Amino acid sequence: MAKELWKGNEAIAEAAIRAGCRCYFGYPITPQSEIPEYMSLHMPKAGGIFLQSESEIAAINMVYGAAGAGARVMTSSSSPGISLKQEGISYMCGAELPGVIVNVMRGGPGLGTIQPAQGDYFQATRGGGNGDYRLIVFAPANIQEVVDLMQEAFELADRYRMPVMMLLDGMIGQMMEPIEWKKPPVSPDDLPKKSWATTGTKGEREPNIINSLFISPEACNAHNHRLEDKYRRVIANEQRYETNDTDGAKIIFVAYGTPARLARAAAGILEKEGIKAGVFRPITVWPYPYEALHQVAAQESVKAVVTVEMSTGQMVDDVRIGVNGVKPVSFVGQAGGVVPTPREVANAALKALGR
Amino acid sequence: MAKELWKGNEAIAEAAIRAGCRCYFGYPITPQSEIPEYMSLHMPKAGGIFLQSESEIAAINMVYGAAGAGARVMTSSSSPGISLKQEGISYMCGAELPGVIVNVMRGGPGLGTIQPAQGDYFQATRGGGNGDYRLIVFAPANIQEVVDLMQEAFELADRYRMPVMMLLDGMIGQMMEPIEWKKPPVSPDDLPKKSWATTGTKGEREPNIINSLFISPEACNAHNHRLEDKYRRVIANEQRYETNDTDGAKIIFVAYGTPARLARAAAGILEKEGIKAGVFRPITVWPYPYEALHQVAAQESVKAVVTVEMSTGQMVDDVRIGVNGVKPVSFVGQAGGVVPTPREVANAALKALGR
Amino acid sequence: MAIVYQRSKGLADIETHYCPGCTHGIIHRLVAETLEELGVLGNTVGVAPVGCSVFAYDYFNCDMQEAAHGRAPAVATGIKRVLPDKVVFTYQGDGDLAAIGTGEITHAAMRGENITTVFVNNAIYGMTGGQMAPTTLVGQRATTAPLGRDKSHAGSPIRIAEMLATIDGAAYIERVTVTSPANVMRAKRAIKKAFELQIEGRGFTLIEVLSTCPTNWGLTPVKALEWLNENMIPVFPLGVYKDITKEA
Amino acid sequence: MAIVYQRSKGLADIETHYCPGCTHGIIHRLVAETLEELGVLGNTVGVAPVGCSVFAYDYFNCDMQEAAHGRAPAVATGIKRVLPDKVVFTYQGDGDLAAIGTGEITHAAMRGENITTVFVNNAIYGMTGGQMAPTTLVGQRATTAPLGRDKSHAGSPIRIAEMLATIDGAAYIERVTVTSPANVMRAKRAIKKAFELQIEGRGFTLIEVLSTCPTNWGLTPVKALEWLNENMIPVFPLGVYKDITKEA
Amino acid sequence: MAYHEIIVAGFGGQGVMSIGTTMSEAAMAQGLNVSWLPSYGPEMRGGTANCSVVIADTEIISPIVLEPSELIAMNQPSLDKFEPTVKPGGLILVNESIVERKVKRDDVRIVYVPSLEIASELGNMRVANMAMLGAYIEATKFLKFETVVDMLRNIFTSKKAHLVELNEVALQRGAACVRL
Amino acid sequence: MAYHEIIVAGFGGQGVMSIGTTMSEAAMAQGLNVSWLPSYGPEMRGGTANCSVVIADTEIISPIVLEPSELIAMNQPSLDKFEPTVKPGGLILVNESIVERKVKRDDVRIVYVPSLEIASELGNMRVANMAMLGAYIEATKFLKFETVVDMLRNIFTSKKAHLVELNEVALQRGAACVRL
Amino acid sequence: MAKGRVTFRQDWCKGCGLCVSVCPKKIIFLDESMTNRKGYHPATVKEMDKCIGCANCARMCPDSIITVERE
Amino acid sequence: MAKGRVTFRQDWCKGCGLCVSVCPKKIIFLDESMTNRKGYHPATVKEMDKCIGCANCARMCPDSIITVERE
Ligand SMILES: Cc1ncc(C[n+]2csc(CCOP(=O)(O)OP(=O)(O)O)c2C)c(N)n1
Ligand SMILES: Cc1ncc(C[n+]2csc(CCOP(=O)(O)OP(=O)(O)O)c2C)c(N)n1
Ligand code: SF4
Ligand code: SF4
Ligand code: SF4
Ligand code: SF4
Repeated sequence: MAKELWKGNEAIAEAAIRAGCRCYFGYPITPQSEIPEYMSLHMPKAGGIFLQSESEIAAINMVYGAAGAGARVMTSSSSPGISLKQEGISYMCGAELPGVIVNVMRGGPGLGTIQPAQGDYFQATRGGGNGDYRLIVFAPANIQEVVDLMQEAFELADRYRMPVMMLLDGMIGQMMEPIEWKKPPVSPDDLPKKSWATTGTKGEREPNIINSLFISPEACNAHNHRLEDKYRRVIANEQRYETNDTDGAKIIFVAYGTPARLARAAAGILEKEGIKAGVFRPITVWPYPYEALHQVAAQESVKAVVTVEMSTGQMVDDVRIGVNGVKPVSFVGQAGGVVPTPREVANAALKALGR
Repeated sequence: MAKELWKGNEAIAEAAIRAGCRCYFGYPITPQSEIPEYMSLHMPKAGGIFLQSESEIAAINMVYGAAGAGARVMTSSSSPGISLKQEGISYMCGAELPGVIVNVMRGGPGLGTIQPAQGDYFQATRGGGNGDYRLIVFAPANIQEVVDLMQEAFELADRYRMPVMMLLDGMIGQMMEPIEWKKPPVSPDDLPKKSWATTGTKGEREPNIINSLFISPEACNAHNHRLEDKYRRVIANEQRYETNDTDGAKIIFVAYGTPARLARAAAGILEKEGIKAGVFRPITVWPYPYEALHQVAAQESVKAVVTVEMSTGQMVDDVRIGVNGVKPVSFVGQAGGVVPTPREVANAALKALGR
Repeated sequence: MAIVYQRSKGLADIETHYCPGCTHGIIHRLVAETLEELGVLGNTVGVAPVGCSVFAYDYFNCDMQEAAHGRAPAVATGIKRVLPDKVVFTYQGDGDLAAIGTGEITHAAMRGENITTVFVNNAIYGMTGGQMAPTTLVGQRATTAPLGRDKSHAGSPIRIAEMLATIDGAAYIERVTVTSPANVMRAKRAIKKAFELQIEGRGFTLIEVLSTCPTNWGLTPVKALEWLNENMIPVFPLGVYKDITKEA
Repeated sequence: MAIVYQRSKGLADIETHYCPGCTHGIIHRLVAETLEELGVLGNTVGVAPVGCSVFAYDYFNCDMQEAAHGRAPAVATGIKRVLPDKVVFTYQGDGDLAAIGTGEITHAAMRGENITTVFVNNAIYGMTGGQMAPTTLVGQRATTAPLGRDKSHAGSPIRIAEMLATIDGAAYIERVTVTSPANVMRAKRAIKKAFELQIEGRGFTLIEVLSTCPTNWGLTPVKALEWLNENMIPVFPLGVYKDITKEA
Repeated sequence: MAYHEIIVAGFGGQGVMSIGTTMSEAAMAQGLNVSWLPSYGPEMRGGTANCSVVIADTEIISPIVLEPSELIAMNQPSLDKFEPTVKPGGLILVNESIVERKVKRDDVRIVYVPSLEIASELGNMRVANMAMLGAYIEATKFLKFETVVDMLRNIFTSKKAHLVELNEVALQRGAACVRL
Repeated sequence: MAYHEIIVAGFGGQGVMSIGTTMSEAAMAQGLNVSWLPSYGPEMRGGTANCSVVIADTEIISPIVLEPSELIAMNQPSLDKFEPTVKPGGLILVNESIVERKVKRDDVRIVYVPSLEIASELGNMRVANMAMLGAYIEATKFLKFETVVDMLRNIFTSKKAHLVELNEVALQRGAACVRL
Repeated sequence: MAKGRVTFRQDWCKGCGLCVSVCPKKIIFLDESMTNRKGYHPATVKEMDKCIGCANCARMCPDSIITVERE
Repeated sequence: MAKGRVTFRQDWCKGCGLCVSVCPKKIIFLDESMTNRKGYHPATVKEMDKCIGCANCARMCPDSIITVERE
């Protein structure tokens, strides 16, 4: 397949359509408005549904309705808009509805800035909404990876009946890169039917009910434990990560998304200065590859683990949990649209080594 | 002072009024509706403002406006309603506005149940909204403690110009206990004036602006680092916790709110079985008393740390971070309104000891 | 003897949790009968709200989704766009529709979303224990308006039928009540007409039904009907507010 | 020679970021002049929206708060309840007020919240790059309606002035525009009247101002004024929709 | 060491909650520690309403009562639901006016109180729950009748003062059922 | 190893973004790795618009260009802003038609291109940015003119085919400025 | 006058009395001698022969537990 | 006719031309010989003596940069 130059946001939209998604609801917000814009033109062409909702809240609830009706459905937004979707996401998890949610993160808190950042890690991985629930969260580091993962995102959503989030920094949404469409497009007609969906009983079965209310504590507890079991299966099966030169490294950088690129640049700088540094990059930030990280960090050679984020420090919690005290963990980051420089990152490593 | 029997929710409302709060905005939701109900009668009597808003989102934004106008202001809700406030809370943090937010937690996810739970720990301590921000989060374990902390909550909110959350499980909101009003009531007239508030320039000063937008990355980054510095001060000064029989204990239970009571009952059971168990109870869950917990866990005598929650496991992340690998950490909990029994909790400890 | 009236097949065969005499039950039946009579029970997806009628998903004999508080019109939109040939309805209370859900219902109307909304206006929040609703009458007591709704502080009740009738996308809007057998029959006709128009693809339809809440009004069921007739109807006049079939 | 027109003291002495010829600037000036003429600049708290006018907090010479997208009426309510003697206004675009903020504006009106809203309707989302707004005309192109707004899919434009005029708590609602010096003067009178009624404590006031977005309409500033006159006014007729001073 | 874990259960409207709060208030007045926890939500409609009361002279560890030391069952569904949970050696008070069956357990103390009959003899149906409370006080012996009567005196003043005596009689009539 | 980090900056409307995408497309056609990152948001209005392009025959580590190896400055504010950031030994291409000052740095290569004059001589103002691109290609020598011309041929077909030649001439005229 | 017959699913009756209030023949009453499983006195009819089968009661019954037959 | 005078804060002008379009005397034009700091050709008046000080231009200026004087 020939490479094509695509803008991140547009590639995301196109990848969703190729993944068999025929239903999109969303509300404009920078830096992801090219997603609804692309959808508004191409969804109808693909025989699908594009609807600009009156708000992010309406969008996520339309997603809920459409998912409950059996559709492969997606929404996208950026940080403040994702905050508004938290109740809806919690409902989707409670009602076990599949769907893909794209967050093209910008700087916060509040209105913040429209420039790229990674301040929504906690919200994505811990659930900004109420109750015990999880999302599968993919954190690809370039457009090709977004495109490659999109089909999987929809598949996992359907398989586990839970929402999957694509957690991207604004950079990935705004930039252009050459990409290849590696997988053949999925036709919605070929997807397995969802017997639980509300598509009308046709008088042939008992009514299907999509619901997150379990009024009695016993029922609600049982439901929570059922969800927990499902999440355990996801943890067991769906961890993704990438390592780069971590074998025998002295410094392990941990980073996801754009900062992983910077970390590799920093590793290059350190290399020149005679310090072997590697990069551990979680691709799923939930389930977090704790064990894999632990093993990398536990290597004899490793002296320090440095977390790099476009935030003031969020994933570093997971790094601490993974490393579990076997090595010192430190953090370097900038927020609000400023991206740490490779030099800064390299310096943080030097500092961690006590230099 | 004589003890009086108060229902938790009503005591919360009364405590706020006694803390000099004269402004409440909220929307009904079980199990905390007695808070707005009490406020609707007593706020006007105290010369204050009660307004039932059209939604939780409107309520938190009214709080934003009122806080920006210089008022001591409060809102309250329960889990799904708190999810809806996440964008507004992120805005308050971005604009550095004080205020008290009460979450009387119920079971989730989604609509879940109206019975007590602790599934919103992540949301409260990690920020369910967008961007890097924090709330001071108090997690009292009984009504007296809620009442005692309320004045402090408002004071810290004003001192640090940030929202403070009272994170309670529904149990505390619904139960009655005898309480004492230990502190003299605060009169709003005695509170220091807020020079930054939007109260009209009177032509005597430059306009005040309440805002969370910092459009240039440099400005937004600087703002984030300013906030980070503030949060560091909070971390340094505002950790609160309580220990119970932790000295020389073999088992350390870590629990907040109602489960802390259960953990003590479980410790009693273990005691009888010849195992010394203690309870570490964070009173602030952000800033989390990591260091204090670490020291307790690091004691020679300690063989295992067991986290007890009315959830499927959220605070356990903080326990792991605090314990940092020096002792094994395990978890026991029930969700959705079911409360783990002391026996269950004790058994979890036995299991952790390999029995 | 022939059966002239019996429980509709549109209702599931289980008891409701509603308080004695609460007219939610009557309104359920009218919706159920309509679906049965139109022969669309197997072809319908309903959306339950958060409110006393939250368990409506258990009561109707068709596929149902339970929506977040206020968001039923958005959920219904999601369903209808995916399944344009299904009959889709929302059943919502006044807190759900006229407070937290104001945006969703207004925009469903604006889009001319081809769904039917049954709007149960009982001038109070029933489920949560009698707090003030946007439709609470001036002077009416509620647990968050212990001295009665004060106009200068909380405004006057919002009239949804009138408000939404200003919107082009609304095809049919009528306000009815169920305080007598005759009113019940009128309400039934209105609900049926709304569903019929949906089936014809005419756009957004909403029937506002004035309903009682004996429990939170603190009245017996029978007195509650009287109170509704005397106090609510003057503020919320019955009638057709929008009917595209009557427009030029 | 005497100065007959000059920059209002109600405007801060800095340049705006608005595109050339965008009438947001004219509307800003009218609000600023009103506050100056009423002598309330030192006594006013304004609320800026999220939209092109997001930086309004830098442009008005009075205390300002920046609200979350759509929530300006709630923020203003918080301010006004705490400071009932201050003049409080919101300045909002059509995405802000008529889409995401539908609930907040409707309920501010319902409560008769004693604030003034300046509602700038330019039939598009300016700030984010020309997406469809609830007020976008049928057939009008937008970046999310690349073939023009399709009524059967996205409905017809919502008319806020007409809708809110059905609400009791609304004291004054007028729709104006700023496409000519004469219209500018009419708009100014409307805005001033709204603020005067607020100062008298009469309740909720809203002035809808039809405004241009040359950039996203893809027209020169002058052509944009013409387009507005020809296309928007027929859909959004100018005039007074509610005036309690004229009611019995 | 006294540690009473009580469940009071019945139909909504039977005064279940107020039996609980009255005993809590009384315990507090006697310097004991106390907690009261209601059931709430839609189950209140029609179904069973109940509250858990814990009274102790030590600190109260948990307000949740899973295995009551004492159960006051105001109706049949409540007895059905909670009878099995009562601690061996505990106490079950049954509102025998409407509970048709007998208690099946033989490892607990049992007291039957014809509360409605007592109330109707006294000419005021609202004092039925006072009869239950009186039986409880008599059977457990840690609350004092005077405490409750003092409380009643604070509640019923001037015009309503005559109700104090009526309630007091109801308490005693309930208590008498224990002595039988 | 080629690793080009380029910033193209100017007023909105000067075709800054399309210079960037055109060179990206061309690089991709030549089998190189490439990334293109625009500035966006309100700064686009009136202020400076810019994009960062990275072209390399190795993997691209970061799409963010902090210290460009090459700067194309289409207007004065852009030169003011980015001149100091260019890597020593790097290249600055200046649109001398509207940038009034000279480059101050002496540790970089500098090329001045009178893009507007070239365009106006060719009778079509829209080809000004092609002149800049031509100069870039010539100065850096890793992109081929044929690649760009082939791309143009794909864009301008049938009725617009004559534009291919016009653009090609503009490229060459820009390139000629380097050779001066 | 037509002759009718009504039957009540008494165990589901909540004793709200709406049927009682709309019966034109005033023949429905709440049977205080009976308490159903839910704790209510259910509706019943003594003089069934007076029933005209108008279905007013059934139309008003919120619990849809009344079946009406007519000759 | 009254005599007027207008002055423009030219460095803030965005050259939108709204003033040009409403001047009844058609004396305002955008000065293409000048480019201001923002990159626009600012508005200016050549035949100031024709100005009647009607202030139409100032009323329409979105950037409030026109001052109008009149005799
Ligand atoms: C987000 C959210 N806010 C609040 C609630 C609590 N709540 C449940 S029902 C209800 C109001 C119900 O009133 P209404 O819609 O009028 O219906 P009714 O019960 O009167 O039939 C509220 C506020 C909730 N569940 N979720
Ligand atoms: C919660 C949230 N959603 C979306 C946005 C993105 N956003 C910024 S401005 C805007 C719309 C602006 O349009 P309008 O209100 O019509 O104002 P205009 O720019 O046209 O003046 C949107 C959707 C946001 N900042 N926050
Ligand atoms: S609370 Fe009111 S609305 Fe709800 S079931 Fe009871 S009577 Fe009906
Ligand atoms: S984008 Fe439109 S509304 Fe915004 S400043 Fe430019 S012209 Fe005005
Ligand atoms: S209306 Fe129905 S529920 Fe009510 S009393 Fe009559 S039969 Fe019973
Ligand atoms: S004041 Fe009137 S006449 Fe003078 S320049 Fe302005 S518009 Fe023209």
